[in-house]
Amino acid sequence: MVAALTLKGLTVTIAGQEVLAPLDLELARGKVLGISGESGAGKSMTAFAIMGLLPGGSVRRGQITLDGERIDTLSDQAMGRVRGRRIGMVFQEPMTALNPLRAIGSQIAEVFRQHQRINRVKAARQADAVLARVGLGDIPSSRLPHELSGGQRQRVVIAMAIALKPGLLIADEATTALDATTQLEILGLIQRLAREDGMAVMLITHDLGVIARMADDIIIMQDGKAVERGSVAMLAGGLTHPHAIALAEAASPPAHKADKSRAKTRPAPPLLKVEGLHYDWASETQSTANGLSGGLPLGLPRGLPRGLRGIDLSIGEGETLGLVGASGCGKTTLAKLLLGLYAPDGGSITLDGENLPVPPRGGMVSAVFQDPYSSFNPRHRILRLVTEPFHAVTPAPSGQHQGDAAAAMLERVGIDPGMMERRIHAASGGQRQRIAFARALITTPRLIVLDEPVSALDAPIRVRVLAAMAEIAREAGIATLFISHDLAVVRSVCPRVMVMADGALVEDGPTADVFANPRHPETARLVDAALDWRDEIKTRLMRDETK
Amino acid sequence: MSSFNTRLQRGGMVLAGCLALFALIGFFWTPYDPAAMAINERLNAPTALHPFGTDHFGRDILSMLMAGAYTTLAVAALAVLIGVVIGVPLGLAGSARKGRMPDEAILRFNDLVFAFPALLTAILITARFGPGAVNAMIAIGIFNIPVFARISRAAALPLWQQDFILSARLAGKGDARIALEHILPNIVPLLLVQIAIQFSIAILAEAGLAYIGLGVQPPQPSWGRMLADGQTIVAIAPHVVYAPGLAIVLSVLSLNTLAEVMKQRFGLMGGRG
Amino acid sequence: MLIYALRKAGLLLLSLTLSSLVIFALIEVIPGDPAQFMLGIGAEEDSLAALRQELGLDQPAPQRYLAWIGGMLLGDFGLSYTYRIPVLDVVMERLAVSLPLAGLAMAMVLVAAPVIAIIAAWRHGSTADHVVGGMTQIGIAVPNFWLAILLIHLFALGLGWFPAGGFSGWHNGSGAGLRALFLPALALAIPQIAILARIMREELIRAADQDYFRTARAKGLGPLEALLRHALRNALLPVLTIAGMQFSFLLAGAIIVENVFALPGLGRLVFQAIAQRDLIMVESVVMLLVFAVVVVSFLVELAYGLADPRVRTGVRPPRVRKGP
Amino acid sequence: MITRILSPLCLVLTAVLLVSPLMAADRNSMTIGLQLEPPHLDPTSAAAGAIDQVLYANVFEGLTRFARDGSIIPGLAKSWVISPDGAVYTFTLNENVRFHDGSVMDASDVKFSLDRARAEGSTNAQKALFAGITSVEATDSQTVRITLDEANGQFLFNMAWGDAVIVAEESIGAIRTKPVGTGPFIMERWQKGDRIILSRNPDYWGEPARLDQVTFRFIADPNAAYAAIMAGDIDAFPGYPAPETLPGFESDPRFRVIAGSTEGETILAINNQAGPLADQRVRAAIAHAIDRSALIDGAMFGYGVPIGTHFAPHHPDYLDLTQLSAYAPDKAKNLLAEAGYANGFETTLKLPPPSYARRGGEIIQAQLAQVGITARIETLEWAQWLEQVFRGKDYGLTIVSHTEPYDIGIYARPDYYFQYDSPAFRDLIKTLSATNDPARRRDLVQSAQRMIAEDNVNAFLFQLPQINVINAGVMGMWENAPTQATDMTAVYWQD
Repeated sequence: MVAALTLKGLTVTIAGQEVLAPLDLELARGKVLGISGESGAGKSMTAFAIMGLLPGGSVRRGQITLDGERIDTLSDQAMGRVRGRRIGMVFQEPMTALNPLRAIGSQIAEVFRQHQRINRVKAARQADAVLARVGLGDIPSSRLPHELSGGQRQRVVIAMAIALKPGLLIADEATTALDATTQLEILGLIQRLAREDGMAVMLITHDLGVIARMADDIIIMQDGKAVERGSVAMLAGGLTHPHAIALAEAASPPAHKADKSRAKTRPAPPLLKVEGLHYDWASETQSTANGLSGGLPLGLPRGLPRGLRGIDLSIGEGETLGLVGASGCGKTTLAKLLLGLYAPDGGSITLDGENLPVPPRGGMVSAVFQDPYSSFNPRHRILRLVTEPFHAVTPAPSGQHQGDAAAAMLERVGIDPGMMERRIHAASGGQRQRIAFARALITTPRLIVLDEPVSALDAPIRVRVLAAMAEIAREAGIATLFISHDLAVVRSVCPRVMVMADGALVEDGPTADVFANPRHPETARLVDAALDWRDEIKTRLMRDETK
Repeated sequence: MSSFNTRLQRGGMVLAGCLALFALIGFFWTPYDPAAMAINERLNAPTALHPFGTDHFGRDILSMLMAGAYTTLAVAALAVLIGVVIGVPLGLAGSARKGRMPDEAILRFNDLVFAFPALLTAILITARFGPGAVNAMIAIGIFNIPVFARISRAAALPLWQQDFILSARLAGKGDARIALEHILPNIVPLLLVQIAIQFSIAILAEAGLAYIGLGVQPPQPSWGRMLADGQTIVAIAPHVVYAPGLAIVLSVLSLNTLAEVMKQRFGLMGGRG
Repeated sequence: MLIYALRKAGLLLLSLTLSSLVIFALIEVIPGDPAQFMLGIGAEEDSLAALRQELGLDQPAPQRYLAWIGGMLLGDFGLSYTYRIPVLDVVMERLAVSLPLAGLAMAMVLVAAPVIAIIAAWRHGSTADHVVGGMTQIGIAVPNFWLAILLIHLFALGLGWFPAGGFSGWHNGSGAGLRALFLPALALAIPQIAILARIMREELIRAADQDYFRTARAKGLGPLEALLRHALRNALLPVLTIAGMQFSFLLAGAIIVENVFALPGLGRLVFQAIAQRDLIMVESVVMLLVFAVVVVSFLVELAYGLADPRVRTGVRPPRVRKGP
Repeated sequence: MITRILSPLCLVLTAVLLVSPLMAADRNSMTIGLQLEPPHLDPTSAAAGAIDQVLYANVFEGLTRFARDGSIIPGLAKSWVISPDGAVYTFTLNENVRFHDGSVMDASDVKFSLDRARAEGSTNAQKALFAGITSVEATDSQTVRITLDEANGQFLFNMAWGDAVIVAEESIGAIRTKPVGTGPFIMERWQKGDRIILSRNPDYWGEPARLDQVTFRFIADPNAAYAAIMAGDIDAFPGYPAPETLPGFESDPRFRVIAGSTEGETILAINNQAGPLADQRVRAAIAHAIDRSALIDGAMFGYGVPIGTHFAPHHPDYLDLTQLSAYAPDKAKNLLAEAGYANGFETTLKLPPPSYARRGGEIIQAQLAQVGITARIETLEWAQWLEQVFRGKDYGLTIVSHTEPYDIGIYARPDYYFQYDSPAFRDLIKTLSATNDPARRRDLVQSAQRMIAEDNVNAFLFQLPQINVINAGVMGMWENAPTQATDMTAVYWQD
């Protein structure tokens, strides 16, 4: 049987620089190939090279054979007849992959109109059929993308990709932007469609959990080279390349070892007490107007929780508390309330027995936010960025003192103090989050809120940064609230965890207990949806064995 | 970027530099007194003595062009300055309080100024205060206020959503301080581009005002006045308008090129790369 | 959608009231006595007084403001000081020139600018793009009265295709009218075409950088097809705003072009009325212009709401954010 | 690619060209260009000369009228008798005169017109013309007797002004848009902002007009005027505003350029009460600092007759006094030093909109600078000029053309904007107006001319020319402008 896709010596150079080293691969129909690696490893470049959609100025060499036919020699116009008909592609961002101004039905119908000479009505009918196939049978095809949830939009994108039953489907980080539950559904959909149509699937993702669940074969890439390739089973102990091993280790860090001594001293004096906290989304839209927040999370289905209601919690001195929940459940809103960035609509927040000031002052509570790129004013030097919290301290320490403190703090988080005079663009993502942490620490706060501090980082860096943060906070005796949607990460640093669902706290307890024996259905859903490659591989191998 | 573009841009920048130099020299020295008339020498075609010829009063066009460069560029520069100094704070204030009172008020004010045709505003101002360089500046400047208010508001809005603003708030900083320390420096590139564009528009506006007899008063020369004075003479002595016309077109071109260059340097362009 | 429209309409009313106050105040402070202007230097004192009384200029300002506003609400804009006929009649006559002129210019802009922009964006970075870029730069850089004079010399004096100026009215048939308006409309349109084409080109290139454009290409659409079907409409949204502003500019900002072509348009009417201190005329025309501008921008916003469904529901278009 | 852009434009272009009718040259009609459009069409209630330029002698007529050469000839009155004391005028009207609406023009219409103009609350811009009238009686349908409070040698002249034309009571209500007169042309249509069309009055009482239709087009912009004539859109442009472009017409056989005279004495008016300017020597210095020929060359491109006093050079009583204020910068400096301003002084030079003032102002500024006087130019609109200069007397120098005919009498008004206060001159003018004997009047008016020149009340510059650019085939146009009129009665196309 002819392979659906064969690459021979595929290379891409941009401005004389090789971004993709010679790559060979073969992908048979009905098979799933997983390609993984850190950002910039050349995963997406491979996909675009196959599609012939590389950015201007790049040069592609090597052979690409689709169902036995060379397509690397085709003109762009001829490639147009291949794209969408013989290769379907699904992109990462369901939010932006659809034209916001056109009804979903017409965007799907466009595929039929483009490749088959059929009229509008017929194309619309076919589009409806495809929508039904991807599980959107009850969604009118006149809907506009913004009226759909993220998962629904991704189904529309998939519908466009498989509309003409192509032999090859390329999914480039197709589920990365979705929350865990939705991710599972979409993966299931892709699996079903591939099986039904006998498609070959090229699954590009940084998430080894997804690969372990879906792929038959894997390729792990680093710096444009395939450093590891083989059957998916090799994840279970068969990896040889050190980078691949590190990647795999980092993707599934060991659970936090709740040491007995700490557990005993657990009834530490409560530092932060929250009682009966209420907050309405309506007030958040106001705050948004005030420039305080990033606004409503996008792409959520309608029927959002009304807000936060009846939140009670306490954090002890020096305690590390985890907070998990599906996206949009109110985690970040709670964080902003605890930081004093929003004023609660009801209930109280006390720090050391005193009401938390709104807006914040005094530098008692600090934070590290998710996005390392928007967390720093690109125009300021790192010294100025790190010492900014001193503004809240009265009397303000001298410039000399501030500089010394910044140097010491940077040193402590593992950044060369020599960087102080540079601007933030000189720092990598991991360094930025370290610097953000240094900034959060510099006024020696009582509580640090870490809102998804590492989720934007690649797995190996994620683990290192996380470990450093946890270590320093513990040494300094600073309480931390660690917010994440990634259960593995929470498991690795937090002895205690709280689960949030629809604006309420539904579970609170030692991390291991909560995850092992979920009492609330939401917790169970979170735990089920979390894809840990170790578990996945274990399950698959067991299944194979039972077969 | 293609070498064609690069060459074009380099040309534009060199041109802009030359014009600035021209104006600077004209401020200190001109070959002749730009106001000295010699009626019997009027409308002479270009000669070695008068490289651009003489105008309808026999004045040396080169000297007037040099002295006029200073006037025209100064009027344009100050008109833009008025727009920046008043417009940017308004825009920042609006962005800090998006959708609420000051923002709405500023938006309405913007609409109002935009609704007045620019030239009418200028005519009304000169009808009230009399024509002159200063009033021309103000008239052009007023129209620049909403332009800068609008662009700084639009550029500032997404910045207020950035996480570093949250950090600044955590440090106890208020809106005004954040606007000054965090928002303003980040919209400077965009403002610079707009300044170049508005500058070129102001040069054209000066010419427009001069055409209807407002603006700089004699004997002070300006490009716009030279062009307007020469418009009916063009049929018998076209050389009187070549120099000022070319000066205006070239300076506008070079400023627009400068804006393009800055746009690309600052990564404000749409498009790949 | 209804609430959206109502809210906008409320703001519109507020803007208009505010504008009327500002306009009246601005024009009141202009020095110069309309009566003296009309009767000239030979006039006797008692003739001046009689004329002032006839024009109602002896009334205090607040009273005149209220009378003006009250009249306007009833559709009566008062009597022109100089022409001594209802302001509205004069304005209507001028609109018969200004509206078609602005319309014709706008039509030229709306036809030419997108074509130029699409060519430039499609062949982004090519020689065609550079040529278009250079031409649009020059279109912006030439002072408009020069452009107008140039067009007259070329098409009226040189080729004799069009009259050199003037407007004999529509009663001679629309052909003669259009012929008289063609050159002025072109003079008005050229810089606007240049501006709009540049902006639209950038918007198109920006839209072509969006993920959904890539999706369209992945569906098998060619670059031009994808541009037309997926970038054009999206790029049109910002262009709509600018086109709206341009229309108001074309309606009132044509003073210079009207002068050069000796056209009896609205712009020149105001210009003359200011010189003649026909204050009520100035006030009313400026008010009408403001009204037109506000209404046009209101319509543009409504159109925005229709064209972009996200605006109605208040959900902002998402910003592109690159993940890992 | 260029064709792709241009093709839609070309399409529109050809479409426009196809539908446009071809304009054939019509020998029975003519298009006249004028710089200013009348604000309305009532010559008896506005100062605007533009009204007379269209209507005087074409649509409206008075008892007397200005002839082509400036003399006063019979109009609607075919004859008159002056009482021996010079205070009672008895006019006999022409018979069979009808207004354009068909009604008969008779003595009652004359009485109505004059009473209306002189009534209290009248808004006539030249009410002074009627100041001496004590009564107007219609003794019969063809006879009008007008009684004055004293003899007035100027009365027939006054009655010739456009402000004294005869109107009918029945049609007065609509006069501003639908003027109904007795003239050889009937007002046909007014395309506001662009043109007024007159058509021949077939029932005219006198010699009828030769053209069927006359179109007046109003073109303020000098460039547009140039283009319109060059393109053949306009057959004649009396009072052409751009002398600098005349060489283009002079060298073109299609056109004739005729420089006639107007009644406009163009003067550098001096505020006789303002600081240094109150000193006669300073004013004399200013006069001697001005090089009239350079001024006329520079501002008027050579068109314009220098004057040395406030009197029209084409008038038989004119006295050439230009030598009294000949160009002599050294003398000017000496005079200044004598007056105590050896280092000069600073004053304002306020300029109204016409190009003679704006251009002339720049030249005078430069010439005054030569003798050490700094004149700061301020350009004003007419409304501002009237308010600041004319009424407010807030100025040092200004340039303006006094276009009223025979207006030397303004120097007898101490509150006039020059603020020239000379009892001797006032007596002179008083005697003049009470005198009817032509020889005596000549002596008196020449003394008056000499007196203001010797007192250097103002610096007298030049007589404003009437520049006419006329199609070579147009015959019978007035060359001079004794009043602001464009009498089209005798105009025709030469074959």
